[in-house]
Amino acid sequence: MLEAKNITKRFTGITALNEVQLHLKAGRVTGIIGENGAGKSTLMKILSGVHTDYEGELMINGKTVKFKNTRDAQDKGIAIIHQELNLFPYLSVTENIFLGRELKNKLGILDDTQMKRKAKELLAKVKLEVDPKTKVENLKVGEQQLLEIAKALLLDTKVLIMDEPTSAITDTEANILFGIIEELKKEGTAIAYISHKMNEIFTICDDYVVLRDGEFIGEGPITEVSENELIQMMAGREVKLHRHNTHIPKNTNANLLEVDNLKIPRYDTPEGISFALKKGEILGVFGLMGAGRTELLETLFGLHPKAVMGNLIIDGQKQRFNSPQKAIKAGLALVTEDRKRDGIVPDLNVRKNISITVLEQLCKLGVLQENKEKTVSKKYIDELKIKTESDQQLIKTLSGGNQQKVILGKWLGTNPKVLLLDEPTRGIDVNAKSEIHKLINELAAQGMGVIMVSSELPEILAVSHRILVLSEGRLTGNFSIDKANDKNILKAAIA
Amino acid sequence: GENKTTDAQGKKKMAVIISTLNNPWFVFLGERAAAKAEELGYEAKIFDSQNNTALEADHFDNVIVSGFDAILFNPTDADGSIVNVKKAKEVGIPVFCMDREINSLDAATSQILSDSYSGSVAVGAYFAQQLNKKGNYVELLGLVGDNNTWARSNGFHSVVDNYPDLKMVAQQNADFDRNKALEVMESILQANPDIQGVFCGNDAMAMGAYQALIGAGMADSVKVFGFDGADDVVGAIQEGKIAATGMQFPNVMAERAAIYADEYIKGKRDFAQKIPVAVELVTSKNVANYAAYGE
Amino acid sequence: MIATATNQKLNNLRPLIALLIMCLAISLLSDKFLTVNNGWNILRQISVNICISVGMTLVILTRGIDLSVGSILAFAGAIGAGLLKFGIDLPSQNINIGFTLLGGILGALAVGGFLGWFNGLTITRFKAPAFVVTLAMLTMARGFTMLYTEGFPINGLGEKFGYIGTGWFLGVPFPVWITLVVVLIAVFITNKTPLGRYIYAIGGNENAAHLSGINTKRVKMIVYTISGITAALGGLMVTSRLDSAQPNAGLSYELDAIAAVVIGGTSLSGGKGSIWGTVLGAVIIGVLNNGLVLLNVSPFWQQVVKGAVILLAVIMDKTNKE
Amino acid sequence: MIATATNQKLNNLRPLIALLIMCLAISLLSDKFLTVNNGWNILRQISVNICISVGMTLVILTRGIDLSVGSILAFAGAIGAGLLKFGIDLPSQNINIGFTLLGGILGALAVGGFLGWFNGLTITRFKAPAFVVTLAMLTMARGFTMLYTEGFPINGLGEKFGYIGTGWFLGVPFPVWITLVVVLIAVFITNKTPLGRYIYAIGGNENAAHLSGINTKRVKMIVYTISGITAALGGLMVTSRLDSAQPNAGLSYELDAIAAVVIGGTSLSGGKGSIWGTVLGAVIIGVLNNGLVLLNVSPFWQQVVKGAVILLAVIMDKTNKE
Ligand SMILES: Nc1ncnc2c1ncn2[C@@H]1O[C@H](COP(=O)(O)OP(=O)(O)OP(=O)(O)O)[C@@H](O)[C@H]1O
Ligand SMILES: Nc1ncnc2c1ncn2[C@@H]1O[C@H](COP(=O)(O)OP(=O)(O)OP(=O)(O)O)[C@@H](O)[C@H]1O
Ligand SMILES: [Mg+2]
Ligand SMILES: [Mg+2]
Repeated sequence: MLEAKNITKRFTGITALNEVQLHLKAGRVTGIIGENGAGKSTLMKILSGVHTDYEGELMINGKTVKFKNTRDAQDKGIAIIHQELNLFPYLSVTENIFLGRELKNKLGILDDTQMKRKAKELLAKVKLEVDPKTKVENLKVGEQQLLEIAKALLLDTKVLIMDEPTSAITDTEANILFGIIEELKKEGTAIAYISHKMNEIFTICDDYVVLRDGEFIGEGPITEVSENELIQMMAGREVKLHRHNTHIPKNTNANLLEVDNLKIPRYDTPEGISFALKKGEILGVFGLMGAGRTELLETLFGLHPKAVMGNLIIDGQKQRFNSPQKAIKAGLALVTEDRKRDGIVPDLNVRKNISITVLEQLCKLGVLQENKEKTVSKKYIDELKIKTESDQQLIKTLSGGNQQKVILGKWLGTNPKVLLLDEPTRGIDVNAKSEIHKLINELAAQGMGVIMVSSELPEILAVSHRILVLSEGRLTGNFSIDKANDKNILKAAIA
Repeated sequence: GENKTTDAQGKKKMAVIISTLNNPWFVFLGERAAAKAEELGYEAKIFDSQNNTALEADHFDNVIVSGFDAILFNPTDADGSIVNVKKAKEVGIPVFCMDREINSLDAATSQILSDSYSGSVAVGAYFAQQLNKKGNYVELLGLVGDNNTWARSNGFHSVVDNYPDLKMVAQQNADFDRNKALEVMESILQANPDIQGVFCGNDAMAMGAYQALIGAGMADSVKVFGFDGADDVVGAIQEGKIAATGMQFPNVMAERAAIYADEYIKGKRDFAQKIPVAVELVTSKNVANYAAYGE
Repeated sequence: MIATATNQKLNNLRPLIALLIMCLAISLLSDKFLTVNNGWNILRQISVNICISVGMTLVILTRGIDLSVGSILAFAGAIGAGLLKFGIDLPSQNINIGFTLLGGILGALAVGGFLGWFNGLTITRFKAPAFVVTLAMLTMARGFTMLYTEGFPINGLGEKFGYIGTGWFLGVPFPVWITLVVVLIAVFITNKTPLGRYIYAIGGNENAAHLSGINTKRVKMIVYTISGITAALGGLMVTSRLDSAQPNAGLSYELDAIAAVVIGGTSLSGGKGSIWGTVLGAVIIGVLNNGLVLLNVSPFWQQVVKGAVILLAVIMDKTNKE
Repeated sequence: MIATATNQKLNNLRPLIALLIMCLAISLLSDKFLTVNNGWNILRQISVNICISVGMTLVILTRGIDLSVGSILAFAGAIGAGLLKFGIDLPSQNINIGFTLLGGILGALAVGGFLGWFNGLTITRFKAPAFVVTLAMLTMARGFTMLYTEGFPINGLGEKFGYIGTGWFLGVPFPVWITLVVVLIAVFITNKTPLGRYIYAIGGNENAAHLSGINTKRVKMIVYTISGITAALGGLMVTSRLDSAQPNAGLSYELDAIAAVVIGGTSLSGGKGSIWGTVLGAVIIGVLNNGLVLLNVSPFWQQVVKGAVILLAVIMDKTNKE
C-alpha cells in the first residue's frame, strides 16, 4: 500500500534517518520499534507530510508521491496520531475533531449540528463518554488520547499511523483501541504502530520493522521473532533486562512516611487514604486513568495546599506542606508525569537542569561555584549513565530516556528520603526502562523509600515490594508483592 | 432647551479644554483660566486633550452633554479643531480660543491669540542681529506634525532666510522635550562644532540645548534662542545664558478668555473675532521687566 | 485549573458586572450620565477604539500583537484625505488622477490592509516576534505619515466625507453603524467560519494547528491584514469626524485597544476570548473616560483612577489566570 | 531546533556584525562619527536606556514585560528632585524634613523599587498578565508624577546632584560609570548566582521551576522590583543631567528598552538571552540615533529609517526563530 524507499532525513547536525525502507501493507499492522531517538517518529512524520524535505521516495500503490503538507497526505488517505497530543485546550471536543476539516454548508458557514452528530458517533466508537461540547482542557490525558484516536477515525483512511498511542492510557482503554484496530484491519486499512511496550507489539502487530540510530536494521513477520531477538536488534548488543527486584527491604518497623486519612482533592470520598512506607521499600501505585494517583503524589508534594487534609508523618515528624520547597526540605522529591510540561527546562543545558534543585548548596558567599556545579552534574551523568555529548548539551536535544535520567539526577542531588515517581518510564524504550528499574532498585537498596505510580501492570509487578491500588480517589487495595497478581489488582482498580 | 445650571449651589460651569498638560506652559494656561473662572463665580473644570484632536472632540461631546455654559479653549490644531468648536456653537455654547487659533472666523465667539508667527519673526530679527547676519546655526523643531512647531519655524525663517550668510547646518526635531533637545544637540555638536546660534521651538528645548553646549564647553560662543517665556529661561536670560525668548502671555490670554465668557453669559454678544496678544521679545536688556510666563 | 461550565459562564459575566457597578456608581453621582444623548456620545466616542480593537482581538487570539494600529490609523487617514483632496499627481505625465469619495475610502483601506499584510508577511516569513515587527511598523508608518503630509494636517474634506464620522442614520450616529457592522462581521467570522476556528486553534496550539493541515501562515497574514484594515477604517472615522487628517492622530491607540481586548477577557497568550468581550472592554473604558469627565475628576487624578480601574478589571477577571 | 555550540556563537555574533556594518556605513558618510568625543557622547546618551533595559532584560527573561518603566522613571526623578529641593512637609506638625543628596537619591530609588514591587505583587498574587498590570502602572505612575509636580518641572537641583548626569570621573562620563556598574551587577547576577539561574529557569519552564522547589513568585517579585529600581536610577540620571525633573520625562521609553532587549537577542518568550546582548542592542539604537542626527537626516525620514533598522536587526537575528 504505502512504501518508503531509501529515506534519508537530516536535521542540522544530525542524520535522523539513513536509507530507511518501510512497507505498510493493506489489512496488516506493522510494528515500528527502536530505542528512543532511533528515528521512528521522524519516519512517520515523513509518511504523513509533516517533513517535506527528505531524500528518497514514497509510493502509494506503486505510484511515487510527494506530499506538499499534511493536508495533502490526508487527502491521499494517510492519517497519523502523533506521539505528542495535538489538541486545542480551549476548543471543544467537536471543534477538535473537525479542526481543519470542518463541515460547511453551501455558503461556507460551519455546520455545527452536523459536526456534533458525527462527533457523537466517533466518541461512541472509542467509548469516550464526554459531552462533545466539553472543552479539551477539561479532559484528562487519557481521555485526550482517546480523542486523538477518534480524530483519526474521522478520515476515510487507507493508512493509519499511530505513534505511541497507548503511552498515556491504561490497559482498559488500550483494549478498546485494539478492538478498533482489528476492525480497521478487516476494512483493509494499513496500520503502522509504534510502541515501547513489547507485549502490545506481540498482541497487535503482524509485521515488525526495527530501526536503530536512524538505520534500517530488519523486518519480518512478528511470528518469526522472539522478544529477546527484537530487543537485541534494537540495542545492537546483548542486553540483559532487569526483570525482578533483587533487593528485599529489611523488615524494620521504622516507617519513613506515614499517610493517615489523606483525601484526594478532586474526589469527595468519606474515607481518606492511609498507608505507610518503610525505609528501602518500593511502593507501587496502580489505578485506572483518573484514579487520582497523580494527585496523591501532588498532594504529598505540597501542590494542593488548600486541599490538604489528614496527617502526614515523615521520619517521625508531622508535616503539612503548602509548597514544593517545604516538601523538598522535608526530604521528598517528585518526578512528574509530564516531562515536557513539568520536568525539563528545555533551553538550559544538562548541567543546569541537574543542579537546579541544589544551587544554593553550591554557593560560596552567595556566588555559584562553577566547579562544584560541574562535579555534581558529572556525578549524576556518570552514575545514571546519561548519554550526552557533554554537560553543556541542551536538554531538549537529548532523547526521552536520557531526559528522564537528568530529571532523576536533579532529584538525587537533594538526597531525598522519599522519591515520588509518576509514570517514570512513560514513552521510554525497553532498555532505558530496564535501566531505570535497576536504578530504582539500587536507590531503594541504599535505604530510600520509593513511591512509583505506573499504569503498566507488568512494570508495577516487576518493581514493587508492595502495591497500592486506587479507584476514584479511594484506596481499594494494598497488597504485598507475594500476594499480588493481575487479577486481584485489576479487581481492586475497578472497585 | 435644557437647564444648564446643575450645580448644587446653582453655580454655572466653564470648561477649560487644553491641548496638552504634558507641558508646563499649557498647565499654566489652563490653571490660570480655571482660576479666573472660579474667581468670577463659576465652577471650572480642566480637560486634557493630550495633543490628540480626536480626544479633544470627545471632550467637546462630553462638555456639551454635561451642560457647561462656556468653553475656554486651547485648540490642538488650527484646522482639526474647527469641527469641535462648530459643534459647541450649534448647541449655543460659546467658545473662546486661547493662545492658538482656529482657521475659521465664524466658529468661535472670540479668539484671544498669542501671535506665534510674529513673535518668532521678532525672535528671528533679533537672532540675525545678534549673529551679525552671518554664521552657522542650528534649529530644533518641536513635535513634527504640530502646527505651532511650523508657525514658529516659519516665522523665524521668514526673517532669517533673507540673509544668505546665515546658514542652517542642521534642523532636527526634539519634540518640545528638554532631554531630547539635550541629546540631539549633543550629537549635532559632534558634526557641527562650528556654530554661532541655536533657535529652539520652545524654552524647554532651549534649556536642553544650552546644557548640551555647556557639556561641550561652547556655551559662551553659541547663542541660544527660545520661545515661551518659561521661568527658568527668564532666569537664564538674566544670567546671560540664553540670548532671548519670545515671551507669551498665557496669564493675559487665560484671564481675558474667562472674563469674556463671563460677559457672554451675562448677555454681551459683540466680541472681536481675533484679539492678538503680542509675543514680546525678551532679551538681556529688557528681562528685568518680565517674570515667568509674563506674569 | 479546573473550571466547570457554570463557573466559566460566571467568569464571562464578571466584566459585565464590573461595567454595571461602574454605571450605577457614576449615575448616582451625576444625573447627566444616564441620558440618551450621553449614551450616543459614549458610543460615538468608543466606535474608533472598538473598530481597532476588533482587529486587535483577532491578532491576539492567534497569540500575536499589533502595536502599529495607531500609526496605520494616521497614515490611512492621511492617505484617504490626500486622495480625496489632491488625488495622485503623476508629474512626469502631467496627469492628476482624481478620486471619488469611494475611491478615497478604498484607497485608505487598501493602504491599511497593505501595511497589515506586510506585518503579517514579516512575522510569518522570518518567524520574527510580532511585538518587534509591529513596533518597527509603528515607527515607520508614523514616518510615512509625516512624509506624506509634510507634517501638516490635510483639511476641508467636504460634507459627504464628514458624514462617515458625524452623520446620523435612522436615529443612530453613522460611526456607530459602521462599528456595529465591523463587530458583526468579526463575530460571524470567529463563530461561524473555518477561518475563525483556525484563529482560535493557532492561538491555542500553533504546532498542532500546523500538523492538522491548517495553513497557519496564511491565517496569520489574514489577521494582521484585517487589523490593518480596521485601523484604516478607524483612521477614516477620525479624519472624517475632525474634517482633517492629523499627522499625529492615533498616538498610543494601540495601548487603548490592547486594554479593551484584555479587559474583555481575551488572553494575551492566545486561543481564548471573544469579540463581544472586547466590545465590553471598550465600553468599560469609554464609560470610565466619560464618567471621569462628568464627575469633574481632575485630569491628573484621571490617569491614576484609569490605571486603577484597569488593574481592578484584570484582577477581577480570574479567567486570565495563567 | 537543535543548535550546535558554534552555530549559537555565530548567532550571538549577528547583532555585533549588524552594529559593525552600521558603524562602517555611518563613518563613511560622516568623518565626525568615529571620534573619541562622539564615542563618549553616544555612551552618555545610551546610559539611561541601558540602565532601564538591564532591568527589562531580567523581567523579559522570566517571560514578563514591564511597560511602566518610563512613568516610573519620571516619578522617581520627580521624587528625587522634590525631596532634595523641598524635603517633606508635615504641615500638621509644622515640620519640614530636609533631605541630603544621598537621602534624595535613596528616596527616589525606594519609590521606584516600591512601584516595581507592587507590579510584581499584583502579577504574582492575582496571576494577572504582566502586560496589563504594568500598562496600568504606566498610567498611574504618570498620574502620580503629575500630581506630585502639579505639572511643572522641578528645577535648580544644585551642582552636586548634577554630577550624577554630567560629571566626569577618571576621564569617563559619570553616568557611564553608573551604567557600567549596573551592567556588571546584572551580569554577575545572571551568571553567578542562584537568582540568575532561577530567572532563566522560570522563563524557560515556569512549571518545572516551581516543581523544582524554586519560589517562583519571589523571584518574579525581585525582577520587577529591580526593574523599578533601574528605572528610578535612569530617572535620577535624566533629572540630574537636565538639572530639572520634567513631569513628561520618559515618555515611551519602555518601547526603546524593549527594542534594545529584543535586538540584543533576548527572546520575548523568556528563558533565553543575556545582559551583554541587551547592551549591544542599546548601543545599536544609540549609534543609529546619533548617526541619523550626524547625517542630518530629516526628522520625517528618521522614523522610517529607525523602524527599518529595527526590522532588519530582528530579521537578521535568526536565534529568535520560534
Ligand atoms: N525537529 C527536529 N530537529 C532536529 N532534530 C530532530 C528533530 N526531530 C527529531 N530530531 C532528532 O532526530 C532523531 C530521531 O528522533 P525521533 O523523534 O524520530 O525518535 P523516535 O524514534 O521517535 O524516539 P522516541 O521513542 O523517543 O519517540 C533524534 O536524535 C532527535 O533528537
Ligand atoms: N476532571 C479533571 N479536570 C481537570 N484536571 C484533572 C481532571 N482530572 C484529573 N485532572 C488532573 O490531571 C492529572 C491526573 O489526574 P489523576 O490524578 O486523576 O490521574 P491518575 O490517576 O494519575 O491517572 P493518569 O495519570 O493515568 O491520568 C492531575 O494533575 C489532575 O489534577
Ligand atoms: Mg517518537
Ligand atoms: Mg497520572
